[in-house]
Amino acid sequence: MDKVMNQPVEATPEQIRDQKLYQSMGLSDHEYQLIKDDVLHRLPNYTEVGLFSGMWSEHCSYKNSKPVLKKFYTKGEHVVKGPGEGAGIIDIGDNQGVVFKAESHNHPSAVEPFQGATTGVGGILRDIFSMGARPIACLDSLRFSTPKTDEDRYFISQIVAGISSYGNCIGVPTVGGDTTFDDAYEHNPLVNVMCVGLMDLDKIEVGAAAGAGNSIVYVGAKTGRDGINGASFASFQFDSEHESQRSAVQVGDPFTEKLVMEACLDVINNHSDSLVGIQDMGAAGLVSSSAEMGSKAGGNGMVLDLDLVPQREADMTPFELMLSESQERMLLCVKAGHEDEVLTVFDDHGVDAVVIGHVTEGDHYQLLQHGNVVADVPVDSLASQAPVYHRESEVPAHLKDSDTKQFVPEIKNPTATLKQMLTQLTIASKESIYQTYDTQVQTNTVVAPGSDAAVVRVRHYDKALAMTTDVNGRYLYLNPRIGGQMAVAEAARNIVASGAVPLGITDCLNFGNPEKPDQFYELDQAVMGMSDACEKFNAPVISGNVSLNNEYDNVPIYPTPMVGMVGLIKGLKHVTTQDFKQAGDLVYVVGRTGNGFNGSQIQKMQTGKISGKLFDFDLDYEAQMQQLVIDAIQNDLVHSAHDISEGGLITAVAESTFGNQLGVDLTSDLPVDRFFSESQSRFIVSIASENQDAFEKLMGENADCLGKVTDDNHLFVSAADGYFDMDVDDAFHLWKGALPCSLK
Amino acid sequence: MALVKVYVNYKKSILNPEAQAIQKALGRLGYDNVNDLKLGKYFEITVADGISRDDLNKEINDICDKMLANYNMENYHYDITETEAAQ
Amino acid sequence: MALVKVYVNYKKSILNPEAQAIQKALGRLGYDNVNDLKLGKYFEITVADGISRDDLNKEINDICDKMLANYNMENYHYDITETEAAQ
Amino acid sequence: MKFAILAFPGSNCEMDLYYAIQDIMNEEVELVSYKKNSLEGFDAVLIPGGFSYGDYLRSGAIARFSPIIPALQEFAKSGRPVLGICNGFQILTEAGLLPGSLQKNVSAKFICQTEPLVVNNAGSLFSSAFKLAQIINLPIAHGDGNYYCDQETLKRLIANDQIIFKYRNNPNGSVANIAGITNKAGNVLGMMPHPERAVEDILGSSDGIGIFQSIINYVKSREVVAHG
Ligand SMILES: Nc1ncnc2c1ncn2[C@@H]1O[C@H](COP(=O)(O)OP(=O)(O)O)[C@@H](O)[C@H]1O
Ligand SMILES: [Mg+2]
Repeated sequence: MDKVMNQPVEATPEQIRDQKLYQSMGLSDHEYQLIKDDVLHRLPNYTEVGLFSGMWSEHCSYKNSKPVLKKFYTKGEHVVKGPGEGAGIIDIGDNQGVVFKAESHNHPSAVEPFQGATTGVGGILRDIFSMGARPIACLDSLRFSTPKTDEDRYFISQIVAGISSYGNCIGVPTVGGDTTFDDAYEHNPLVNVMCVGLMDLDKIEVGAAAGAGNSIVYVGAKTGRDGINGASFASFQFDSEHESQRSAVQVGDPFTEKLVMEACLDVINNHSDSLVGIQDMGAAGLVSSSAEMGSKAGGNGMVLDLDLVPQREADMTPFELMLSESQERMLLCVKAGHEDEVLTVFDDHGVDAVVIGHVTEGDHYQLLQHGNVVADVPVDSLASQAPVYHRESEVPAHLKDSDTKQFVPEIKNPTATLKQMLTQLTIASKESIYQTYDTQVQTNTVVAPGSDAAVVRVRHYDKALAMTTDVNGRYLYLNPRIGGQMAVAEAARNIVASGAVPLGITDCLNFGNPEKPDQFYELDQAVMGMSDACEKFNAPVISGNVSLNNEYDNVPIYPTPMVGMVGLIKGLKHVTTQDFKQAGDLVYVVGRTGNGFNGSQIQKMQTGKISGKLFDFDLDYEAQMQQLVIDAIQNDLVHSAHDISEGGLITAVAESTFGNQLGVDLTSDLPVDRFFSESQSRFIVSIASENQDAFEKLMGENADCLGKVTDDNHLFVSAADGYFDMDVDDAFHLWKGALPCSLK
Repeated sequence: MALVKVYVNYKKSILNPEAQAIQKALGRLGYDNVNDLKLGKYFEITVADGISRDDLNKEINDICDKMLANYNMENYHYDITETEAAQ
Repeated sequence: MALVKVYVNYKKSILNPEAQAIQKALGRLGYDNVNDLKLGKYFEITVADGISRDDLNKEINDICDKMLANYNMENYHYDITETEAAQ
Repeated sequence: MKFAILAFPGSNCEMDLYYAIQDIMNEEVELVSYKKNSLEGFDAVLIPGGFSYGDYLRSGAIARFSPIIPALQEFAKSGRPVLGICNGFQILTEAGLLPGSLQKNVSAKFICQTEPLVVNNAGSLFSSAFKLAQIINLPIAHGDGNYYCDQETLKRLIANDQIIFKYRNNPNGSVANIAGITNKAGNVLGMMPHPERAVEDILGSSDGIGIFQSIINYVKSREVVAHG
């Protein structure tokens, strides 16, 4: 073989400076100067520029979002670990912690849907088990444009297939998520995945590499040339011209990950005395995991011998080795003298593990290859000393003169409008998606997808965790602050409807370009709104992820901060679902129905767009309604509870009839159009008739009795100026068939 | 009739976990002279007559680009044989 | 070195849903002169030197019978090419 | 009595089975690594679901070369009960312990949902707790659950009453709606549905208990004969 041919020629430090080659790696002139003049006091070589480009990308450094993230409400008496680690931890009693985090894989998925989705799932799982927690559930939050072409349909099916293939194979149930369709996501689909894990609180691990002489151990798959520069790439925006940036994709290998996961949990649980720290290799691969571990420990340096890194391909350069995003890899810091003990565990599990370096005195982060020092930078310069930008903020043009009048739906035939509503893809059943997910493996899934929040019991204890993902980007588009509050409120409503009390949230902040003041405004306001609500519901932010530059040809997506919330149900008997349970039960609406039409599904359905000033929202009132519902559930008064969200009250009623194929006979003095209002803070609740007095006493003025559940499989709802009248079975089939039909 | 045999393989830099697992298993079974194993897809496409060779080439390339191979991760090549009837 | 190309295909009587789905999709895209499409697996196995052709044949048949193909539903065939070095 | 649960690299339902046997059936149970080569001391062997070796190549194709397989074959030959669930079924067919094979579902998609099954033979050691033609609800979760065998084999399966469970609404395209079959001797059952996921009402069904109970009854009745 001709060896010379494979030897890439790297630019010299001078060429990098003179031709500004750092720009193509995503570093700005200012950042390059900072590295040259303030950090190294010399010209960085090619490898070093690569290290900084990876570490100073938005994905790794949060340089644009850090000042915003500081505004999050992160306190709370049960928070064991907040943002900063791989994932956050909340104490749920009995020496147990729930660990959760979400991750976006928008850009990789846009390039290669199947593999983008699989590697997203793989990455978030590693975040969870590297904390010492066993993953017990995944959720996926998807945003697509309405499918129009075969390509669109193929794209969606590949995303779903990717999520299912990874989660199913590794044996973690995918128990929930949310899927909505809007053309705002036409060129920037969102693929966010969340993972929830469970751990013993005395087994917490951290991603730190301390103690000179301790070994750095590389675990898992070999390093190849896949996904190189992915971290800086993930933070680039797409436009038609940048198409060529779409470089090598990574392939997920769930089988290897399963072995790596079991081996790591074995080391953490049974050999913790030998382990100093552990971290997954995610964005910016080896450099990010090692530099972060080094920097976090503080006071030490690190030397890595790249010749020892397991390599899948010949002649890889230091740049490639350090920035490769090959999947299914972990980095450990192991106490000197304990290496063999740990390596044996990995060997038993059939996982490759090798010592590739060690912690040093001083603060040099050094890389060796073929006996030469190929990079030498201060440890902290890569991780904790990345620049931070305070971006400018300006109210977006579309918010400056928005119409304060609420949209008025036009409804001639209420039943027909309801049926049309049920077939809107955002409203329609997502069964055809979640049916391809293993929702039950681990045999703890008490409420599978199809109700408000999923519920996973904690085996051997009388308690369960409820989990959900939510956000309505349309609301945020019309008002990022209030919309941010609503995102958290809706998640909490789903948690409460399932019988749980909110514990905390994780998030994926999917936004546009932070360097544009109007798009930065959306990010900043949304975070403040979310934070208001988190504080109100006592649900601190414990982890999260930022995906910026979701913009195509200068048009950003709707601001879409996905909220992943977890709640605790003390006592399995309180697990509640949205389905009506038996004929004769009384049906109530909890909460006031107002004029909530701007940004609603009916506005979109009838006008093709959303516009105007977002309808009003009162966070205190929301908290009060949620408390009432949780009180009613805990007093054993409730048979079913369903939050009212997109599509309004009538949609929620229809959905509640579907699960057990029951009917309703209801009467209300609201006019027909109000049945589609998306006013927040509302639930549909059904109760046994003998509990009427107790329930009404508890609720006071806040719940209206609408009528009864019936067993005739018919929905009849009489409004002030008309009525809804339909066969539940027919409606059910319309609702269930809409999505598979549009994806065929 | 033409019989088109299309071979689709992963690009060099892309990990093929499946091939890797098979090769490892062969090694465990004692087939240690297997130095390398690649796994790809193999299509046999039978195409009706009445299309020129140039058009056929164009069509096959088209089908491969659009559907049979994923240009992000895969390469393909193909051969065409004329046949009497469908195989 | 020898390069062995192994082709594994479903037996005629076996319906392959994946191949069917692809063929249907091609039809929808207007490629209606595609009469038939089969989808199989394609292995490229590089084998070290120092083994006679007879032994190699035996070994490859062995590997295929045991592992690469499932005799219930699949057929295989292969060709061997001598190569200078690994491809 | 004592159950063995075989665990292969990539198995992912072994703990679910473990809890079902230990916590619900209250019987002794032990995980046995694929690296072992003996099944001595066990009365019944369970092969769990999951994705052994990632289901790469074909489901079950690589696992069947594990060191434990000869011991499993020996165990099966001795007439003691072997139950393969989902991936376990696939491994049993690949290992030649059961006829036929499991192909991709006709939809070409993974399907996870609860399916009604018809008990087609209530006389087997795995189904004696049920009545003939009884409908039971068990979850399925598989991508390759489409059972295939040729006509000859099917005739033999029918003639020997080896088809234990059939789907009522065939979700995956299986020949003759087959959800579970035994070997000719009747002591090796492979089934795609997951009985271990249906052992508590809170999980949606407890119909799976009948299968484990049948095995336990069988083993215990033989113990009585042996010792009595
Ligand atoms: N991508 C998905 N993956 C898994 N479950 C999903 C997905 N999309 C929707 N679901 C499930 O479908 C049900 C309805 O979802 P959604 O309409 O978003 O509910 P809601 O409006 O109450 O938040 C929920 O149980 C949800 O978990
Ligand atoms: Mg809901």
